[in-house]
Amino acid sequence: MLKRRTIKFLVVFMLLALAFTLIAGCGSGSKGKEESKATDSKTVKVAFLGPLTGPNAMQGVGARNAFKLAIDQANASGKLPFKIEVVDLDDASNPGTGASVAQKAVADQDVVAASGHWNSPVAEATIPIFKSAGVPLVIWGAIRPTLTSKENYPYITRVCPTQQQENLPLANFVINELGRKKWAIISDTTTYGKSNTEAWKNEVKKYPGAEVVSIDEIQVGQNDFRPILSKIKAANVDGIYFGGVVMEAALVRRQMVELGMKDMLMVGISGIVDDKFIETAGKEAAEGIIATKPGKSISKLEGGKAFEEAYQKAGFKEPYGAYGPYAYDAANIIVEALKQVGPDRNKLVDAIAKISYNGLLGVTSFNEVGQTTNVASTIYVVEDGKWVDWDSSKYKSGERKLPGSK
Amino acid sequence: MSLVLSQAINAIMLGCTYSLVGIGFSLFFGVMDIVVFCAGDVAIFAAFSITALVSIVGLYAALNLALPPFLSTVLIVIAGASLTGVLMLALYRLVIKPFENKSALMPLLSTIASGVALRELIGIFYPQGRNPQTFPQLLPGGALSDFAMISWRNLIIIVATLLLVALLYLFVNKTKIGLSIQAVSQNREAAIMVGINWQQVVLITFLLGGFILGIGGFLVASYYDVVRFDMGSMYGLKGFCAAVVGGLGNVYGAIVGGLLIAFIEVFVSAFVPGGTAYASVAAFLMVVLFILFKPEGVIGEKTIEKV
Amino acid sequence: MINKAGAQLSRSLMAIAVSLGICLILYIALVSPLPITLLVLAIFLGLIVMGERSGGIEKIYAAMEEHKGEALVVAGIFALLLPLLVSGNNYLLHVVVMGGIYSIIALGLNFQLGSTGMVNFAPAAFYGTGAYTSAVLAVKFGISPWVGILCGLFMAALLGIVFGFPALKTRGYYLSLVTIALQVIFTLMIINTDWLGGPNGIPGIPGYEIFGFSFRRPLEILGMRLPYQTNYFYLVFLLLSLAALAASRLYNSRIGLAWNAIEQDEIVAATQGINLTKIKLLAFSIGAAFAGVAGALYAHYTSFIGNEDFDFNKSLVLICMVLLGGMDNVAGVILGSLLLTIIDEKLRDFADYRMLMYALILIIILIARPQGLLPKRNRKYQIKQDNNEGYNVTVTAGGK
Amino acid sequence: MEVLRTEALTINFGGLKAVDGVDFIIGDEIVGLIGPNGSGKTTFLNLVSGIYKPTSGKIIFQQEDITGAGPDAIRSKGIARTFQTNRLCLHLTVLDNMLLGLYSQQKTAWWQAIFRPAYSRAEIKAGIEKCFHILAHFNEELIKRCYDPVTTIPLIDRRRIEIARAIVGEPRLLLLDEPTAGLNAEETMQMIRDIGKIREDNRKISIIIIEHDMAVIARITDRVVVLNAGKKIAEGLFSEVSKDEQVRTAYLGG
Repeated sequence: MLKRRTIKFLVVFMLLALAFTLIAGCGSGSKGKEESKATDSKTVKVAFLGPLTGPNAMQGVGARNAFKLAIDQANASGKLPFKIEVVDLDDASNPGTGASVAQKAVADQDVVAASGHWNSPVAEATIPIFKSAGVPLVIWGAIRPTLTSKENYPYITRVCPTQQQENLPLANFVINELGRKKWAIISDTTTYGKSNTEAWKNEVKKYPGAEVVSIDEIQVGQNDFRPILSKIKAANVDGIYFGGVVMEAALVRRQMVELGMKDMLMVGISGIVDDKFIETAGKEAAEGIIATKPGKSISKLEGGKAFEEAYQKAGFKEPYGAYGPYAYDAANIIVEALKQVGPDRNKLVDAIAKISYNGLLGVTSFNEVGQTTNVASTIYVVEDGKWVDWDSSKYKSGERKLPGSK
Repeated sequence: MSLVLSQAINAIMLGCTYSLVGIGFSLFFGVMDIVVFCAGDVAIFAAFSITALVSIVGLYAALNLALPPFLSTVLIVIAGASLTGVLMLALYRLVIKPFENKSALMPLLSTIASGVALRELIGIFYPQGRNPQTFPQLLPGGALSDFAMISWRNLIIIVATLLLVALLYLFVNKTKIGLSIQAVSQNREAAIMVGINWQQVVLITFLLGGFILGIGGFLVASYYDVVRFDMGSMYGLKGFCAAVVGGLGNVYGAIVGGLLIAFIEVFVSAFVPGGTAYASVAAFLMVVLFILFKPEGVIGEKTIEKV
Repeated sequence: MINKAGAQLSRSLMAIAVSLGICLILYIALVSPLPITLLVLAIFLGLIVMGERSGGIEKIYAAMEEHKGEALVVAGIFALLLPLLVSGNNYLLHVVVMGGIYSIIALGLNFQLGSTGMVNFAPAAFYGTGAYTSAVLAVKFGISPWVGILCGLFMAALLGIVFGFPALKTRGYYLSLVTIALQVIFTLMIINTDWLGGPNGIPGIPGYEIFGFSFRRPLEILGMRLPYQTNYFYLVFLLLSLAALAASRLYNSRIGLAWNAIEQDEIVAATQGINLTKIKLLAFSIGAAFAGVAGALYAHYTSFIGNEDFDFNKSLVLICMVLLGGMDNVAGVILGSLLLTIIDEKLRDFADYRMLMYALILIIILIARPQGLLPKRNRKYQIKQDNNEGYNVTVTAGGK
Repeated sequence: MEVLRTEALTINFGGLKAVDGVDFIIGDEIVGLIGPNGSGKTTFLNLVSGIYKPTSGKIIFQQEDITGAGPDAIRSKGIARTFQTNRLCLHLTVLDNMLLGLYSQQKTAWWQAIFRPAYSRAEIKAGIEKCFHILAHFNEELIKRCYDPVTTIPLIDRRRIEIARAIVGEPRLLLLDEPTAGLNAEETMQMIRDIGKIREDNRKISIIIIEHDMAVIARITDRVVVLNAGKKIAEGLFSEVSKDEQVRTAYLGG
């Protein structure tokens, strides 16, 4: 026989449980209603997705800050009939996590547009989710070429250039103008690194006499590159192409100097154009490193000064990083589209795809697959501890000589 | 030839960094019969503490006003290592002691979890902790000679490792407490029977182990010039492998194990075409084979299981 | 007689009530914001502990064992209605689907970790094998995902035998390290193998289809439009039920007993005629097969897989699920997996603190309740004792 | 009739010959294995039950050479054993421990366990009945406690369960390693009675028993074999062997 007390206890427990369910149910229900009412007059949500934790947090947080800055500016301008709220979601550079947060974003009916991702695999995972929910996604940092495609248009657009678009001018510059022909490639095992290896190999092939002597793949988070560098030193190349991101690049350069390879040219793409590179590699070691970055240099851009000042003023702790400006423009493009058609997912998809927006990076518009047509690129070189536009550097004028110059 | 030589030097340096963590693992395992899996994270914690002392508190600059740079470096390293010694004690009290005499799986999991917690705490509370931090250059960087590129720093790292091992040897074999540690690690019950204060031995082991891990963290960070909040997991895993290859519980075996793993990694990435990506695979594969076919380690003796 | 029937009825009612209560707790945990979720879980844990202190929980367990059928039916109905209860919120459904997938893996892992006491740190590798097998077959060879499930199961079981091999030679820490090493090697090999998409992963994996109905399309029943996750929810739920049934039957068979015996004392087990090699490899391969099925489901559910989904951290999470729920307790393992998946998702709102809280929760559980939410139960066989002369063993279905 | 025979059975641990060229034979009888500590008695049982592999020599069980077979195969062929230190699975119930003894007799494969046909159900049912039958033989009380974990059972009953576990699978040969160790005088007597009952019930079980208590040996064995330093030094009736000079020095002089 059951004791009376046990039954009583169970009954009370069940009642409590039911009460909880009701409260929780009503709570979320009524909240939902209130907010949807509010949508018409007050708040619109825009999702930002990126790596806010994990190994690439540096990139994600910088871009998030820039994104928020743009939205805050739009809210402060008072030109919008509603307030925009940023929902920032951490994809942790993990496709599974990315898919999960993307589900979360599209489940919230108030989220009308999203901007996301630094990692291409994460974007691959979330694109179907945004597509099926009909939420426009503006990619700010993932550079794998296939992300934007006919199937994904018009839902998916991208403000940053693809890897192919990045490597092309750099190869032309170092092989044709500088005449360096024998290359060693070091890149990381991420998508970013692997597609850089691919792109660089293909570019080098185009030039007669140029060749790739060795390819080494490293892990992000690896700290010791001396074995690889010792090997490359013995192979006597004209330069090292680094297809990875800031920290590993800085360590590679630092250890090159340590191993007596200071007089060897090192080049990279946008992933390493960051003050952190110079800081970590050391001012002297970094001298004469060449890298390319899409778009014109911030200082040359019309709004560049204003952007930097605003960023400083907003009091963000972290630097905006290599992709901050893209996230900034992505945010502004979404705001612009919101201005045009209001907070409606379907209308926004078309509005964004057809936009022509004059922002920080210049005029951005998207081609037939949603890829930005704004792909001007600039060659940078490190001079006295700063990334300097090649055209205005002492190297171009011949006052200084690049590592390995005869 | 010089390529092989320079790669060998790379390997020895890497091996030194692995073996220090390996020694920590072996010390704890010998005395407590448990694997303290957060050792790598504890070492990295030391590196972060030293970074903080130097670049945030400005201790190095302050000390340099009164002392020669060498001495202030030593002081700071001792401060950092003592901090990890205390941290190790705290960890023992919080996440290891509750599992005494329970399934061996539990302290393993709890230390893995505390390793994650330690990592995350650094990431959250250290200013910009999730970004890699440049490690202050406390050791002189200049080259000793052009031949095979031995720098002062590398020399110091090797000498410091050897010195540490020598001191450990003296401590364990010549002091009363050291002998107690040895006794406990050989046979705990017997040691308790002859009146050794087991609790005290355990505490001292953890203090000592934490101290060694702290110095290991300092040396590894100096070698890499950089510290990352999540560096401890891989570093700890390699250190554990070093300890196992050397024979778990055998402090000196850990050095051999560390060198072996480092040599495999370096030579695979240097001399196998396209081998860089497979360096870690090769190292781990070797560890697996070792465990399967020579579980007592390189210099361990085979024991017969009593039924 | 009447009294006896009354007692029977009230026990049956209690079983139903408890089953419903657990469902409600899970439901509340799922739909509420984090603080309420944690509060509910704390109350739940408190109830269990209180029940254990007063001994009342034994009555509940007994009732649950006696009236398993009713309890399961209630839970089943609740699960069938769940998509309606969350009013088609696709995010919540996604969480439940993932919880179901993890439950299947955790059930498989339990054969090694819980039953046999072999610490396997590589369940994510088995999970990954299933996912990659099914995905590669579908994307590169156009083979139906349904066949892919079987192939994933088979490949994972094969890998289970390979990974299980060390377990024959080593135990304890050494085995843990070997499985950690194999797990790391697995991840590195996926990254290094371009044919498997390397770091890019495999995108565009097709979904399931049945008689022309694509699982990726919203489900329309009774004039209601439910998000496409509903389809997967029912599929995962079905497979989870089958997995739980298989796991519980294995537990109650001589195989489960042999696993337990190995966990307790290998030499004794061997001298009872248990072939250690065969039975240990069985624990690995059957467990891996479970994970392989889960992996195949996951691949065709998310449409994208990459190496990050199957790394060491995922293995750790899976181990925690088994530990939290209660080792060697089928209901516990499922409960643990569901709860941890839900908490994990809730903690997403605290991106930076998530892993920290996760680690702390694990440590607290280990210290405060190492036996897990639902501790391991002794096997019970239904035996009727007629009189002192004979023991009439009627039905031989085990407890739990 | 010969049940088990060993020929020049030898095992080396490093340099130590723990069992050294032992020729042993047992028929339908109870044989006591005696000798001073470290004389290789338990090692001999470990060799016969397959836990150790002999360095050289042969083990022949019912005309079949089983040298080098694993413990599980040997158990399946019909040699069961108990341990000196009473090795039960402490966290399993009494009934589970008993069912383990039936493992080698049952045939349900893993896939049958999953699909659970009527055949496997019947097998479990028959198994439990058999376990109860054997338990009833030793101590009725144990049946009532069949769902209690072994940790809660007193030592004498644990010894009984271990022996019951060994004989529930109907072995042809039973190896008992000091079944009375740790029992007091009264319990020892009970144990002797229990072992006697095994033989009375089933003449088809041969028993090798290791025992230090010479009173026990004298009462239940048909024959004894004396080991010293791994070598067989005497065999025959206990009353005769106990007078042997060599045996006396082995025990007294070391």
